[in-house]
Amino acid sequence: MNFQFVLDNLAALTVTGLTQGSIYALVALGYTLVYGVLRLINFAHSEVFMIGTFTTTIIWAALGFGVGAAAPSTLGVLGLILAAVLAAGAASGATALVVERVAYRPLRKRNAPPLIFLISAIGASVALMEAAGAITNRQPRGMPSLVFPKVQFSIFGADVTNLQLGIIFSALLMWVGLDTFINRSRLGRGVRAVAQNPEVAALMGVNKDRVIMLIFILGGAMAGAASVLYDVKVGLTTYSVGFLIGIKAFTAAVLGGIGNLRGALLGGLLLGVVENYGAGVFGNQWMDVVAFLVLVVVLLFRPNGLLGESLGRARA
Amino acid sequence: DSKIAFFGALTGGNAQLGINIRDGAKLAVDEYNKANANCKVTLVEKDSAGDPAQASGLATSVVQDAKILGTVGPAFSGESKVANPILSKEGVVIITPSATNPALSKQGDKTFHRALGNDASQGPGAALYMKNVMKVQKTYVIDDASEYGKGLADQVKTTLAAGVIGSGVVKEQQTDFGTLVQEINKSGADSIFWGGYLREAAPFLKQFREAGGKAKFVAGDGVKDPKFVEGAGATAAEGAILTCPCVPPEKAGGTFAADYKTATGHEASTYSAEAFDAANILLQGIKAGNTTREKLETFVDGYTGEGVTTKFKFQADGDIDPSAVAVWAYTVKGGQIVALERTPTS
Amino acid sequence: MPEQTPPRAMLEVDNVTIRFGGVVALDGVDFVVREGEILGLIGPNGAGKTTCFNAITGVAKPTKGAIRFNGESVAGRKRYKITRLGIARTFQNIRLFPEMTALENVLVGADARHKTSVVGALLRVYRVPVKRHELAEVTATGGLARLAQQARRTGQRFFGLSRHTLEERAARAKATELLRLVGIDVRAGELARNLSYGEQRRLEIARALATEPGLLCLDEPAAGFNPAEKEELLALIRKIRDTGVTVLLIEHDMRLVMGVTDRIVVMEFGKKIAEGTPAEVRENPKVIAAYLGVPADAA
Amino acid sequence: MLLELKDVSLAYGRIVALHGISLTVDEGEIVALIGANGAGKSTTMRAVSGLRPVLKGSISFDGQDITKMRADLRVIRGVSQSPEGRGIFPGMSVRENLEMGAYTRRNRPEIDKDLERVFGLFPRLKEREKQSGGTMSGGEQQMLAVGRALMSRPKLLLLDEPSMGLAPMLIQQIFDIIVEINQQGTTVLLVEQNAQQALSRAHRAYVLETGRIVKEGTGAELLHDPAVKDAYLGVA
Amino acid sequence: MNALLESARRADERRAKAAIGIRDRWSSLPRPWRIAVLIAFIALLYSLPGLDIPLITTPDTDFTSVLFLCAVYVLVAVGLNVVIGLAGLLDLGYIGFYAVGAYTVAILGSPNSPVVVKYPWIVCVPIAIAVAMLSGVILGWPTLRLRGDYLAIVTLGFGEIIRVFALNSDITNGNRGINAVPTPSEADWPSWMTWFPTIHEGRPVFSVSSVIGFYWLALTVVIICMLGVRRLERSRVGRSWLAIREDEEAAELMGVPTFKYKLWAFAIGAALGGLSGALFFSKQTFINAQGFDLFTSILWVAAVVIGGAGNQLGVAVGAILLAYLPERFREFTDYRLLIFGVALIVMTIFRPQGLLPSRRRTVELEDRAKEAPVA
Ligand SMILES: Nc1ncnc2c1ncn2[C@@H]1O[C@H](COP(=O)(O)OP(=O)(O)OP(=O)(O)O)[C@@H](O)[C@H]1O
Ligand SMILES: Nc1ncnc2c1ncn2[C@@H]1O[C@H](COP(=O)(O)OP(=O)(O)OP(=O)(O)O)[C@@H](O)[C@H]1O
Ligand SMILES: CC(C)C[C@H](N)C(=O)O
Ligand SMILES: [Mg+2]
Ligand SMILES: [Mg+2]
Repeated sequence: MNFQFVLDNLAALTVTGLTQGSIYALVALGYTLVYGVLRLINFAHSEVFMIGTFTTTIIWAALGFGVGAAAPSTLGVLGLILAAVLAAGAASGATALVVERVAYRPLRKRNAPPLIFLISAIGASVALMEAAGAITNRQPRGMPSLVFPKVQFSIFGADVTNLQLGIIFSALLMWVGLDTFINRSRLGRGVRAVAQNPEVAALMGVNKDRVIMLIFILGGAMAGAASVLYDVKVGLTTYSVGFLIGIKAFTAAVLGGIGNLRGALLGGLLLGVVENYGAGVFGNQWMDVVAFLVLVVVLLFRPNGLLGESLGRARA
Repeated sequence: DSKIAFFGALTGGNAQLGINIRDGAKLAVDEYNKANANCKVTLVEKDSAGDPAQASGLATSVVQDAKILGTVGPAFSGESKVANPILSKEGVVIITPSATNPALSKQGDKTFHRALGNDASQGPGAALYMKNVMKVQKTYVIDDASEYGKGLADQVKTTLAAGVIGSGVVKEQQTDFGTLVQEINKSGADSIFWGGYLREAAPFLKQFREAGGKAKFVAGDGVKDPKFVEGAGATAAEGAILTCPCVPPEKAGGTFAADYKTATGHEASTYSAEAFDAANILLQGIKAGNTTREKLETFVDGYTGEGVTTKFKFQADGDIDPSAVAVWAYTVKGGQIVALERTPTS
Repeated sequence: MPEQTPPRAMLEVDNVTIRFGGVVALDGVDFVVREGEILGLIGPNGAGKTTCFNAITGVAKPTKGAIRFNGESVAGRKRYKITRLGIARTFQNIRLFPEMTALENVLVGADARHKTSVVGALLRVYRVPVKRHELAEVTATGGLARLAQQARRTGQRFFGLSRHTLEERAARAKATELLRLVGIDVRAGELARNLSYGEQRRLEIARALATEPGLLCLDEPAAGFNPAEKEELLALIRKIRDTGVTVLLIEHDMRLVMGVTDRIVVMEFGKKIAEGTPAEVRENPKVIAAYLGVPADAA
Repeated sequence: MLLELKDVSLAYGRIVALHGISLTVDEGEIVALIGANGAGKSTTMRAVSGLRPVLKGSISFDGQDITKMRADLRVIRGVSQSPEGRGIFPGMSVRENLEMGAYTRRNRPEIDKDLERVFGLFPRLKEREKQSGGTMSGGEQQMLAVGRALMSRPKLLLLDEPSMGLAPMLIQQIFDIIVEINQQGTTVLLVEQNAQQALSRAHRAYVLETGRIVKEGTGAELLHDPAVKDAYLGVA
Repeated sequence: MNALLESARRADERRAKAAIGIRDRWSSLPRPWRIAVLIAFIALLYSLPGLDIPLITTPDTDFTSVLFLCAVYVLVAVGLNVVIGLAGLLDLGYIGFYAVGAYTVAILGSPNSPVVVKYPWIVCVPIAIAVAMLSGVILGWPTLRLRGDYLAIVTLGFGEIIRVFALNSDITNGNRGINAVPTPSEADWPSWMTWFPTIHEGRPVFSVSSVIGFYWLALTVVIICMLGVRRLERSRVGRSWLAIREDEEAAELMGVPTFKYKLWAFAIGAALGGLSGALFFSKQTFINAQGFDLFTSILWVAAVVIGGAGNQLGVAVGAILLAYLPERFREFTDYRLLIFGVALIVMTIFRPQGLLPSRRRTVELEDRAKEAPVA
């Protein structure tokens, strides 16, 4: 155990943790939205993220920025990232939508019980992952380095790089947009109504199918955006990349209070930071254990997550 | 109509390490069958994906096929530890061309043979090379907690002793090494020793270099394959030092390198030549009429002879005679892995 | 006849206050339920009646005050223990086990009085001797079947039956009896979800009775009933009381309340505002103003 | 004719709840449905609002066939329901619940005006504007459900037992409100166990028995029909 | 396309009805007949390894080993069914208990484990069951108070914690694992068993080359456990579980000690999980963290639900398919999980009630399907 290391590098560990946490948070939004409305752990969401990571490599290669390419100018970097966010967001959103159509909608039409949805979700997840595995030959796919971290400033002795800043900032930006949309817009209120009582929501004139499509697209797009950030940060992806991130993101969503967008953000950031501390204290290999222990402890004291549930709340 | 088996990874992230070996063995068998059309030998492939957990089932299936007299492999140390007792209990002759963990010859598996030096030589070899040739002072040692990786890393640690300033563990199939990279950079290490396989080494090194890490990268045979360079990217991999208790294939005797190229369409890589030799020992035994497991075992135990890599003679515990052990250092240069020199092992 | 001596207080609600944030749902409520009576609890919407039930059955924790059942405090007890103490309830919004049959619903209630443990149900080694007429019957006329049945009977002669089996038998008999009491025995095998609203309400009562309560709390049992059905319900409640169960009744239908209760407690804004016999309460101007409206019980 | 059901049948699983019922509701009317528990009153409402698909038969509204139309589209056409069991959104505040009633409307000032009107009708709701719907008492939720149905300014208002769980004084009031909004131009289809009240306020009424319509007539007619009296009004 | 799907679905519904018909006929058979048929069936199961049935026998792997794997998976499914199917607790980290059982045997029995004691197999297994059960209680005590969906993620976390612990701890020998996990020795096996000709080939009963002993052992354990669980199911215990699944609060208010019963379900499930882990790795003789990934755990849940949660025969079928199909179709190695995933989706759409659902579920699902709102 190495508490000294953590104490000495608290600020630095926090910054890296926040960076990782931002990605968790964005992915967590997709879980939280779907869970909030359908009470379904959308296992396939991790694959929605995975599709995003590959889309990024493909779009970059298409734009002439393949493996071995030299780093472009700042403007070029921004352009590439923007293109990737659009492409990955679209691809991930579309994947999420397809999953909804193929794996969930038929079940909804038959009014299947929740456990069945879960199995279908698992099926969709496995199928997507393995399809990607078969296509990529299960080989990881690398991509050129886009952003070389440069220290921008330091706070409390922590060097903050442009990469970290960019990731945290973009994640926050996207979260704010989504949160405003759900809480302020009429459609957002429709989402919450369907979450709480789908039948009565229909009686209020809410188009349930449209709402569900919407949350899948929004959640998917967020995961797509997260996948770009991940790619820029890690520079490598494989067909199974989603599994762990997915589990972590779902944990983050539960930690913050599932069905609660603010909770997803808080949970994501917190999870990123705490597991980073944990890794510092106990060693890298214990990182996941720390993450789950934090979850259990939090749930023991706050059984509905840190901020409680909000989209859904117990159905009447 | 006897059979011998290849036992190792043909799928998964480290598949290339197994494929090199399979192709070497296959070349030997094909050549043998061409020369002895009247009594052919079949090569059975047992794909373990490099996963020890699958090894016991595969080993069982090997022993149950009474036609299988011997194996080339198991290729990795982890799977060997599981499979060897099973194979050996039923008398299947084992010649591994690659599993280098020293403890494998101490398990009491009577049919075990190792056609090359082990990590008790490779570890010190790598460490001495770092100390004496590269002149590094502060080494960060990383292992993947596998039988092979941890074993090798421990050997290196012992030899470097005070030169080790930190250590870390990576997980199998880990892809994101952010925290580890940060810790290494914080530690001020001038070199990294990697005890593990290429599947994790490639993305690690890539991320390490991207994050501005300057430390020199040294790793063992588990990383020595072009797939590593490809995965890490030629820029990141440039200058990495890789050790291996294997002979550079181009230095192998006879026409091996050329034959391999014609047969498979690509260059021979790590352990292809050793596998070729291992298979040939078994094939010679079979040709000499040793078509039961017991007889073949006696034959291999008493075998002496020259292969394309070295001169073979096995000790009682199955390890190769110390005189035949050679550890080489390689480096990545211009995207290619090239041999540097033999390194002393003590 | 019990009327001679004043009946004992079975349930005492003693100065109970419950707050939810800013809302004071119960504000120092005091009343007792006497053994053997039917007590009505009435009041405007949101007066705190259901909250009162929740406090009695352990669903809501009082901020202040005490609730005693047969002299024992209910506070801090697990809910199932309160039930085993002898308090059972029905719900304002029906809460049956929808995918279980009517009979099974009642059996769950009956289990509250069973002694078989998990290990007991698994091993079934706790044996109880059985009387001759309870032995397995030999019905088959011949062949293997008859032999098997005879073997069974002999086995039971010597080893008795497990307590589990006996309890299970007794519970079924009791459950059928209760379903008959509430008038839905013909629907015993139907899933609860498929029963009509009125049948579900009756099933809730049967299930609650199966726990062998001393006190039965009914929360608006007549909601959604038409007048004729209410008439039947009134008779049923009387019948239940006559089997020795004390009844606490929340209801908005005045004809029912006035017709069946012995005494009434009236609440408003979380406070008790009146208490007395139906006749007294009906005439109480405070109650008329707060709850009944101008012509009390016109119909 | 605003609403017309022709020979409508509907089943839950294996249980047939409606056996080919036909009924009509004219513009401006209050029509009551009465019947015993399980007669199929709520089921009829669900068929009209589109919560359950019909097995056979047709439903038309405002001259248009809506038999197969999705429930939310029917709302846009002007059908609004206060469902049995109230159907409050438990996690939304009282105010948000009411606003959900106006989901299909866009005219903000009008909505605010209606909100004030509902608050005027049920002051308790105004008091508890911020309380979440799920924690309201049974009767309070009933007020909320009725108020919410009013918020959509429907052409046809479906009320399923609006008086259930309400205190006697409020029952009186709720029927007054029904008459009032009807006079302001809303057509009402009303299901009630409180047949006395319902029949005395309704223009016309239907009697349902085990999924079939067995009687129809004006409210006054049925109120004095001895069979109806016997079965549904209770003999005092 | 849609019409096609629709007609396929209808055909399937007909088949489901037919299945119920068979079941009705089965339960109307006189009891002695049922028992006789059952005994014959069990005898068939015991003799499967020797029968060598053409299409069924696996081409690439030893058939008896596959049968053994099937038996272990069935045991897993029986245990998981108590937790998911009967008590309605979604446990995604069930593999954690499997691991605990397996590691207990390995650590206590292997001469190569860091703990020096070397107990015989017959001693290790009961301890393993107890330890697994205890771990179930320890996990359940704090977490079973959580609402259902939260339990899923917490159990998932538990499974992962166990795996990472096994991967990194010294007592488990880290990723390198422990070999020479104890095997039931001949001393543990009744002597009259050696009379069976099939095991008379001069080899010990429990050895890598003669798996039949392991298979018979596992099969026997499975049968005993299934009978035990059936007893629980048909008692107040099963009824209480069902009530909890339906409406926990109402159940508690009707006098069901919900927490206690949930804990029991968890503990029983954990014990069975531990037992199956212990059995499997006694044959495997080697154990490391690899065998305990979450993915497998999730697949188990899928097998249970697809087989028909709540019905023991159903979950057994699900488990057997999960164990058997990949071995039977080894040639599709690269695609088998892909096929599996697609199959899961297709299955849920066509047979949401599972392959062999409990009667209760069949009715429930049929009703639900017909109550779906207007499209
Ligand atoms: N969790 C809560 N949070 C806030 N207020 C609550 C909560 N639960 C109940 N209340 C309030 O407490 C008051 C009492 O509610 P209760 O359900 O006991 O009323 P009631 O007398 O049963 O009314 P009804 O006849 O309408 O069923 C109500 O005003 C209700 O809104
Ligand atoms: N969800 C359901 N599942 C199965 N059967 C149902 C369901 N809802 C209603 N039924 C059945 O349909 C029939 C009609 O029910 P419905 O709810 O329409 O009656 P109702 O006239 O509204 O009665 P109440 O006065 O009790 O509300 C009843 O027999 C009932 O048991
Ligand atoms: C193929 C080689 C890289 C195997 C490695 N030497 C091991 O012992 O596992
Ligand atoms: Mg109430
Ligand atoms: Mg109704």
